[in-house]
Amino acid sequence: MATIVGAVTTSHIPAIGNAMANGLQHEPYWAPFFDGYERAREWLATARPDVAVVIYNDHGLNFFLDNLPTFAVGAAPEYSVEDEGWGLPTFPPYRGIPELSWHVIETLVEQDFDVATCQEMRVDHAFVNPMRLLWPDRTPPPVATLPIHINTVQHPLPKTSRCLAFGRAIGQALESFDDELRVLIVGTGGLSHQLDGQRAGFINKEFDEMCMAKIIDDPGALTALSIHDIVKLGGTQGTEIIMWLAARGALGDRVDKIHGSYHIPVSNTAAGLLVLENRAQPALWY
Amino acid sequence: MATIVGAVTTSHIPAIGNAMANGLQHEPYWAPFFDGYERAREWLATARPDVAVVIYNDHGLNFFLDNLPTFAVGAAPEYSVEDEGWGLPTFPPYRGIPELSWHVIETLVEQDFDVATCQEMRVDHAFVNPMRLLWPDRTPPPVATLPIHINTVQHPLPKTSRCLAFGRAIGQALESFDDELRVLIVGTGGLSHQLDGQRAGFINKEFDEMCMAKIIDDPGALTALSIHDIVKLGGTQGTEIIMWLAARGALGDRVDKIHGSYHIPVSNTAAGLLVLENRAQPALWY
Amino acid sequence: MVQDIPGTTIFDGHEAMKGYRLNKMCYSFNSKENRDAFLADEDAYCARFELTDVQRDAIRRRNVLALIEAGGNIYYLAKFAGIFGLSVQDIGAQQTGMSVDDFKAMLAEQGR
Amino acid sequence: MVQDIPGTTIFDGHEAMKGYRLNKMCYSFNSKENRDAFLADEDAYCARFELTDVQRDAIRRRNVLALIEAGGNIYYLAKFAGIFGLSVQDIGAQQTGMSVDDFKAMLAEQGR
Ligand SMILES: [Fe+3]
Ligand SMILES: [Fe+3]
Repeated sequence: MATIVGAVTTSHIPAIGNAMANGLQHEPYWAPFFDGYERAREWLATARPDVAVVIYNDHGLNFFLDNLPTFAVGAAPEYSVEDEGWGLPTFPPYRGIPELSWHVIETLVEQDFDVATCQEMRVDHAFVNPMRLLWPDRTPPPVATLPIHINTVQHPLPKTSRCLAFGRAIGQALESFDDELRVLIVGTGGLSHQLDGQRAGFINKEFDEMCMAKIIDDPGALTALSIHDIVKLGGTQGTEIIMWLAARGALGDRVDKIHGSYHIPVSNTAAGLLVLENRAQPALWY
Repeated sequence: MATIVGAVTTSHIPAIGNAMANGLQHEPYWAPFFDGYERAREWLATARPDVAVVIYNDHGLNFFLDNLPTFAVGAAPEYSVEDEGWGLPTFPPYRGIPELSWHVIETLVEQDFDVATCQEMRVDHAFVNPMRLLWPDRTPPPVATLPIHINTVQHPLPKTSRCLAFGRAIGQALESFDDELRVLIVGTGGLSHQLDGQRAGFINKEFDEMCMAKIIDDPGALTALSIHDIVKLGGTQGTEIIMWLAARGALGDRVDKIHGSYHIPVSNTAAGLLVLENRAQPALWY
Repeated sequence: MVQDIPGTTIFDGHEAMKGYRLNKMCYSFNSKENRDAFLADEDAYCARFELTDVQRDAIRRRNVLALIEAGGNIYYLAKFAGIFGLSVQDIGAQQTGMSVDDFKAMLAEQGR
Repeated sequence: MVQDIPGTTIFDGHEAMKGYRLNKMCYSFNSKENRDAFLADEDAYCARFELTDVQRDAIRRRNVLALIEAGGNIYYLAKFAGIFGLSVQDIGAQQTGMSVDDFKAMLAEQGR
């Protein structure tokens, strides 16, 4: 039986990659952001995951509008990286775990999730940067990876309730895998930001703080938000919060918050981080 | 409001295209097959559809295993045709109706169907042959088209119950479209056949006759079949019956059977045809 | 998926992993240019797709059962067969060990 | 989707239809080879993707608001901006009519 040890939900801003490449982690602009990840790495050292299931949104590297999936599950032996058009530093491919991928895909389709399956897949900064933040000296990281994509490029996006349900189904699928594996969930994106339009630069601290609090203890509350609500309150790219919601869904009902941090701005974005440990079993009082 | 006039469910065997190209429709081998479509065309003349929504399975022309959707909805201004590797005759592109496509996509995602969207799409014999059977002298046909793909290339396939629900949601989506349009549903594939393995050539007349009867009056009964059951009873490619199920789902609860025919063999396949007229409203006794 | 149907391989994740490169090559045969390139230099074409030795041998022998055993999916393999003008009856006869005429007669018999 | 949020275009089917060819061109800029081809002959490159005159003009002016108005999606447009080394702050400044420094200060201000 696989065990879900917990989740890290984090922003994935492209500029992080350049800051790391240029060694800027301790500069005044960057330190408040990078410092938050030390606690995450300490926790990882005790959580000892074998696999990272990374729920992220492709930004037009792997998928184009000729065949854009709502949900896609990687099932490749490895996942490659490209420069995405901005000359981002590239890395060796990330190792996959296709046997687990297929178990997840079979379980999801059985539960009426209509996923696309990807036996070849390029992963972008939304996958790479969280891996590098969690294992900065290890590229590739010391875990097998399983990328799961949720569309945020083109509306309609899946509803918040659907994303939470999708995460729950992912969690059940992982826990029903036969091998002894310790699985980390990574949800990447957000928090509030908007890159496009006259409203570019929009950030909403109050909304983000509400979202972070609800993700921990009451993720179902966020399903009251429509995607349109999130665009209005969190910005066009703030919709990436649905990755956090899906990641949270993969955990049990109760989690322990190990760490949380929030910083404005990194690039155009309000950067958030949560480290959540899965309670092994329901608490007695629950 | 769009009106769903009815459905044609039909086999889509590649050899049909060559038989038509070579003018073999009245040869003894082919006549029992082609004759069945005359009644379908008579009915079409009275049903007068403006749009054909074609539910079919791509056979590895448009989609590959690097990004294989479970459900995909075309949203292109036109759909092109290729020779698929066998030198099949090709045709000018088919005209799309992207405004309707987007309405359908939005409605489906709202109903928790996780479709892929395709703003460029090649359609294969499973789309082309039914169009040519229904409008033999008209290429392109005198209707706009909206292709909807269901995966049968790689397991897991969506469950029978999911396909029926998908069809129902498609029907609701179409009926909620604002424009006055008359819509024909086309479901293509089947019936029993198997191309691969030592069991190649497998056909099951009894199973097909049961399926055809249930499609008309009790499609829900077919959801008792697992995909594995269908492979066993209908052959590996017999799974294409899920297109019929989805097409039937798009109609109302009650339909009138205008025509049905069934013939063994066309190529390796048991060829089936149903013409079903949608009852405008539920019958009084229902 | 449970593989318990005689003479039948269900193409699931297990098969898909095994056959990915073979199927990718066969998918490329949608284009005439690629079919011609295969015919012009079969070895070079197969090398480009990094087939395994078993897959390469099954391609060389044009043996459909061996190709399925090596992870081939019939939808893509049909495009490979198309290069040689083989119909689904030809392929059916090859896989069942019948003559093409016997295979066609067997198909027709099931309609009676 | 309802387009009622000031200064914001939600990229839905309506926008996607309008911008398909523009976005397809920008998607191609994932590859350095294509970025170089664009730089070497911008007219020829745009012609290959059959941009509308409005799209072609917005590309010529490197004007992000005009590109969005012409159906461009910010995720793909960012790859176009990348060709010129423009960061998301540069783009933000351009769209809001601020200097880059003012735009950055506005971002930082929201953290207080
Ligand atoms: Fe992002
Ligand atoms: Fe077929």
